[in-house]
Amino acid sequence: MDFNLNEEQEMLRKLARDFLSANCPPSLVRKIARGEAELDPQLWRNMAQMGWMGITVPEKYGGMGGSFLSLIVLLEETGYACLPSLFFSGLIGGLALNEMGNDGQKQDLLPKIAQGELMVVLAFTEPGVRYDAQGITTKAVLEGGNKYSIDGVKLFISDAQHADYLVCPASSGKGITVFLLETRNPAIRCALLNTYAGDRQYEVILNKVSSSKENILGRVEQGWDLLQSVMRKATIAKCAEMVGGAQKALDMTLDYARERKQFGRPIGTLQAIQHYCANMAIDVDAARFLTRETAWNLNVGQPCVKEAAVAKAFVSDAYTRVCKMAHQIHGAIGTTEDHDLPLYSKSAIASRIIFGDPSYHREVVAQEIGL
Amino acid sequence: MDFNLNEEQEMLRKLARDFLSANCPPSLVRKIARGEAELDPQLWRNMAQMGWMGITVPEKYGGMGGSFLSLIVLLEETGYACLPSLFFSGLIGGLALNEMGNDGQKQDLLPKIAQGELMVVLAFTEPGVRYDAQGITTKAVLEGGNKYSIDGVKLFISDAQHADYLVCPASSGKGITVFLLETRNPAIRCALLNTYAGDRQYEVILNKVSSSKENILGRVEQGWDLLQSVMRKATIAKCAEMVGGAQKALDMTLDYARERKQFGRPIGTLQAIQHYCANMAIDVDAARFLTRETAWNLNVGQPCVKEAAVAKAFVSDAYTRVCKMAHQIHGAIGTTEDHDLPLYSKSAIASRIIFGDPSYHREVVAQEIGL
Amino acid sequence: MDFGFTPEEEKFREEVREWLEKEPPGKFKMELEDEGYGCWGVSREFTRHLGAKGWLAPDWPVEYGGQGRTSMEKLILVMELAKHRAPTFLHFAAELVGPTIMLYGTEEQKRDFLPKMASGKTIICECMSEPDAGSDAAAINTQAMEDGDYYIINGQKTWTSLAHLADWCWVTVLTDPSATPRYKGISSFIIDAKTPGITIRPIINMAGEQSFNEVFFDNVRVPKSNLLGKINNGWYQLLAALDSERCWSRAGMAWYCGEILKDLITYTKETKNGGDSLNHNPLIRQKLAQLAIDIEACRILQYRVAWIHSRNTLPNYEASMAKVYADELSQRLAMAGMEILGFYGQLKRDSKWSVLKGMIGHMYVNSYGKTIAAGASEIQRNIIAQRGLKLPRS
Amino acid sequence: MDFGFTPEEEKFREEVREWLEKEPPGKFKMELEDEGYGCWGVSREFTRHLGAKGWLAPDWPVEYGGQGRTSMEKLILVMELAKHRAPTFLHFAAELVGPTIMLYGTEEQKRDFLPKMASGKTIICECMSEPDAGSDAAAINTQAMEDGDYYIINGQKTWTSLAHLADWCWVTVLTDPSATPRYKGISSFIIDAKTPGITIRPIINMAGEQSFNEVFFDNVRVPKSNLLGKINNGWYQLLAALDSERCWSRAGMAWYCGEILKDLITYTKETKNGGDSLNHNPLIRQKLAQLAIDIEACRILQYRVAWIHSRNTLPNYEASMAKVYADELSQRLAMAGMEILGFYGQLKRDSKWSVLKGMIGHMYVNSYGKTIAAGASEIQRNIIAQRGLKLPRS
Repeated sequence: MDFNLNEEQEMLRKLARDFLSANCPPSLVRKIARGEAELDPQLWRNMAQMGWMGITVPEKYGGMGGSFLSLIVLLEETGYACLPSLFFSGLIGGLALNEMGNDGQKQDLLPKIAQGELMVVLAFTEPGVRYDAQGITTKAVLEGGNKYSIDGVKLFISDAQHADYLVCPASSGKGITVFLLETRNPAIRCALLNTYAGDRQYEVILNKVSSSKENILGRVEQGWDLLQSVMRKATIAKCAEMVGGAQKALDMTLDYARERKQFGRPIGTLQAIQHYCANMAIDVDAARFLTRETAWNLNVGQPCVKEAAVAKAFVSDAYTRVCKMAHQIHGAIGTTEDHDLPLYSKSAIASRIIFGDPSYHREVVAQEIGL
Repeated sequence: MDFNLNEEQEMLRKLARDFLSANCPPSLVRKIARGEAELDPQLWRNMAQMGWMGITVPEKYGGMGGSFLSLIVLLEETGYACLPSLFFSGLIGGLALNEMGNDGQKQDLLPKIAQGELMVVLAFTEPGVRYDAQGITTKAVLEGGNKYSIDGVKLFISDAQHADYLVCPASSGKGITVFLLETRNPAIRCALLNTYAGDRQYEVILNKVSSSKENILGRVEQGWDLLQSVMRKATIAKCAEMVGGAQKALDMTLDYARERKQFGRPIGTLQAIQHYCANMAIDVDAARFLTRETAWNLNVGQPCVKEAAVAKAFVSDAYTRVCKMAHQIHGAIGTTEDHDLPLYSKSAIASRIIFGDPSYHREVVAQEIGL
Repeated sequence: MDFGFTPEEEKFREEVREWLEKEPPGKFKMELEDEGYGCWGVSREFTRHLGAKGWLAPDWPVEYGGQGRTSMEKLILVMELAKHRAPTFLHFAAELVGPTIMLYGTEEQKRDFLPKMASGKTIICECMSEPDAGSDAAAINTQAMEDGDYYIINGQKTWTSLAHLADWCWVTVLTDPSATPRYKGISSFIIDAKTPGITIRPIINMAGEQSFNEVFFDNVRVPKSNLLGKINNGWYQLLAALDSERCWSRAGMAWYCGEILKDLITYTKETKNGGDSLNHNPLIRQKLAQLAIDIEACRILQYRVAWIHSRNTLPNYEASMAKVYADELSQRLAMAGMEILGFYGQLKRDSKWSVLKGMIGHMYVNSYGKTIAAGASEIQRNIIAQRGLKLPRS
Repeated sequence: MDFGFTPEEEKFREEVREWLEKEPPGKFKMELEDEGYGCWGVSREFTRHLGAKGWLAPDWPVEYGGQGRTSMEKLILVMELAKHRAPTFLHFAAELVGPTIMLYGTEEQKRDFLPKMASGKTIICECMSEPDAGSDAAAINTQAMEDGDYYIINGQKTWTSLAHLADWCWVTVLTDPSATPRYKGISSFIIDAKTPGITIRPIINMAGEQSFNEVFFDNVRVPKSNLLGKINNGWYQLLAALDSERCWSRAGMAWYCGEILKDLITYTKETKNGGDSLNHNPLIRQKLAQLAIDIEACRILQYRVAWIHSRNTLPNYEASMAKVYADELSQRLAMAGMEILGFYGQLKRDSKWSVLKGMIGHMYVNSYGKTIAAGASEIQRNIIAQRGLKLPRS
């Protein structure tokens, strides 16, 4: 057992921390959230050059060939910097393609993903927001020998507008088939939703979208199991991002508690504040290690059905609690739009729900412990 | 609106506080809980002489003719003193008889109850522990013209062994019939259960208990509604007792926090302790006033279906929280058998559940708010 | 023990209800929309309308523009306004500064300001907090220097609610910076917001709205007659204002939360998940029922505060209890709403697919500040422990 | 990053499992029954049996009776003992005092005491707390006065676990009452429990059991050779003991709670309410699932402590995190159990109608003390904030 990062992981972590604090400061994140800027293409290219977009893409497809653990280490840092969702969305899309695609599909797209020139995004949720196969109401109907026609609405799809392809599960015949759909297709329309966090979530309307069999990821009508395994990795990836965010919220709060003086002394000397901080630290540490442990187990090929559910439920609740306490300690200044804290507390809202909220995952755990 | 007690109520409260602290000290309560003593007959007689057993019994039946509010005031004080359950059990039995009995039944028994010479106890719960009519599985079968034969098990019946009569709902024909059963009947057997609190809860086995129609309280097969109204009063009476107990736990804790010195100063100066105490005080005050307000509404004839459920859920949870915090502040000394605090924290367990636990009452509230 | 309202009080409630139904608060122009649930919304027009009816400060004496009503009547008014989702955030100007003027102002100041405030024609904002003086309210640095018949004021205030809508500012300043302890050198002034040298800079909150402001004083000349009451008596004036704020600023919360709860109940009945309506889910039933229970606890704690007030006593720790409970309840409600709405809770009112006018997300984002504003929950618990429970300070 | 156990570690786990299955802990005579779930139970016989196997102090050096095993192996042992519901409360004597003797004792003391402790033949209880020295551990009043080759000890200790089963007492005393700060005058002695002048008086806890004791010292003559290590060095010895206690006293909690959770799951499947099994109730499913989640958090925090220990570093605030989490988890579990069992939770094992051997009520009644013993949760949070997060003390 080793709770420390290895040398390579530690280097990656430090590089990411330094790069992002220099190139993606909160002021930029805030501008993007306000809709006053987009992610700088140069920043994107730089991240691609460091190999981040292809961090787990096999070397033969032009990626870094890193393990899932490297991805987790990186995402803790993008979470720490509150890097806009575009990066995460693209990473998960690439992961899905890598795990579900055939060699031809991967040859085609993975190198471009690794170079930051192409984006694939997972388009899973629908208006009913369910994570079981019955929740997929988008229909794919075989029309002629080789063509499917796909109809439905995908909702709350992060960064769909920026994607070149959508990984899109649909109900077809006796099961779920997963399609890789080109967003240039005029039968696909994306509409930006307006969220309090200012992140880029979209409604995606699929109106008789035509797709050939070649664009299916995995096997026809049997895509669900593989997709589930992708979803579990995505879930843990999201946990890593949340862990980073929670760590940042804690760090900001500790700094503030040490500096802010009231009644002639730092508020960090007050026992109530100390105990709040202690609780935050317990949450952050437990969240971090549950996430890393599950990632480690996924990486050695364990299915981690229970473990991923445990992690997502715990980390989501922990991040919510940490943000709540961070706000309480920051007082009024933390509730202003110009402060960094709301970037985190708002992103915690979406992170808590995506890939299933704590209540959903508790139900998964209940099944796994034999209830 | 007046949150204060009126003069009469305040006198009763003070009398009860003084009498109980002199005559029912924690040392006695502890002995009784250990099974080393029973409630002193002289104490019982004194309480009867002060009119407590008949506090709400109409004057024409030899009682004090007090209102339900007087009973609430008194029970806050018996709760404060942790007076053993015998008194409460008898009071509720008398209440049931007074609300459900006919004039003859009342003539017969209420005067003796008021004098402390006779005890009636409510025997409601069964092994399934439900509070709906379907939960009553004790069966009463009409045998011949005037006789019922009653079979079943009543469980967790406080002080059943000490009762002369049991108020006993049973399922008969198309509804619930409530019987007044004499415990001398050899077909009734009581067995003491062994609880951590050392209170006197019994299993009551009804083995073909024969009862004539004269011993029915209220109307045949139509006893449920009236019984429900009795149960609501009993519930609020229990809340009042809990409020008193919670107040005592808070008072003990405040005394301890002021006196106990660590690190050269009273622990009551520590912010963590102060905030715990503040939370306890909020719980106690809200619990008290929700209870008194519901009692006031019951007293003016409101049905209080939602209000009683709100009060029982809140007060039960509040008392549980208050005891938890009281223990935390008391530290090790509070976990010893010789300390007074466990008398309260243990009695909180039974009080929380009897007449429905918080989860049950939340469901009642859910129905009442239109869910 | 009496938990009923008198027939006179119930009559007044009827009067309020009828008036509100005839003039629904929602029809008035709003300066701060508050996403459609009112209560924390701002409508200068509605406030004036209410003032014209005499109900902005119904409990003030008649000679100062009030109606001499009891605190119980005021509570009833607050309840009904909350139930009708009226925008009342602007009213707190009168609630905070008014009683202080009443207690500490000169007769001339009372006659000058109180009727204008009671009518809703004049809004006075409270400039109290400073960057270094939050919970530690005595740590202000804004100074007033004597200069003939004037004082010259320099300094910066912050977290000033509604300053951008105010006609006058009530400002605490140091008139004796050398005083120890510091609070003995504090005085307060009522200053025309248009006086040269005053700059108001909006603070945008995390919901993207302007509710707070920074207020800068740069050599602001104020006539001596605008000193409120006596010199160096400002600390007690401030405490009176804070006491009043604790009493009334959350007085409508139980009913305001009750309205949101109703919306959530309706939503769960109209929304299906996997074929079954959400309201059949026992988890949701228990969650919402617990909130209904907590709303009752909030209500009874507020009743107590109003009742104490009605006996011409100033509620002390009891107001802190009511405030801390109300604020934390509103946070639990917002959180429960977000849990029930899931993804949909993130959407702003104007977004496609938004539900309940986007108000749950709005409430959630704003909920962080509830336990901070008007005295943080930690300060309230200190008050409860030290003033209420007499725990030693050290 | 590596969250696996090594093949060697897994082999050791197998060895432990086989041994425990061959010699089920439940078959040994118990001094404290702990209502049938073991773990906090006391069995002198089982402790000796484990000691004979070398597993009471497996991580001690071989020359002092240990097996020189790693902390990870010790963790595995603790896990398996908990999963097999072994009575291990008596083991903590070795865990608390042993490492302190190892660190501060003379070579003679080490050779004298450690092997006897490791074998389970000698139980040493820790006499630290006094009526006025609880969280404030330095505030002791028990004094040792020099008298030739002896010290004469007078005073009173309390909350001494298992003193009535102990052969020796490890006692902190003032050897220099005039020292300031006080802790500089503290020393410690290892004293034969049979020495004249020692009186042990049991304290019955609220579950009706004897687990704590008061220990009175009335002119107890102790040879100077029984002074542990150096004079006036007792404070550091005490801190070492407390550090060790924080590290290991809750190390099995995750698995212990896991066993209780299994019992509750079984209970809900076998118990019906209104026709449907309790395990189909979504409220109960969520409640138990949340506990399963919290158990994993508890486990990973304990893993970290053992891992730090395995690198020959003493866990600091990390042990406080693990302890406070474990204790509060066990309280939540007990509460959830009581909620699920309802009336049945009140019944003692020997009562008619009792379920799950009465252990849930037993656990609940005892749970109050969990966040108090071995350093209250408030002390642990202070440590986390001040030592771990470097928040200022004043």
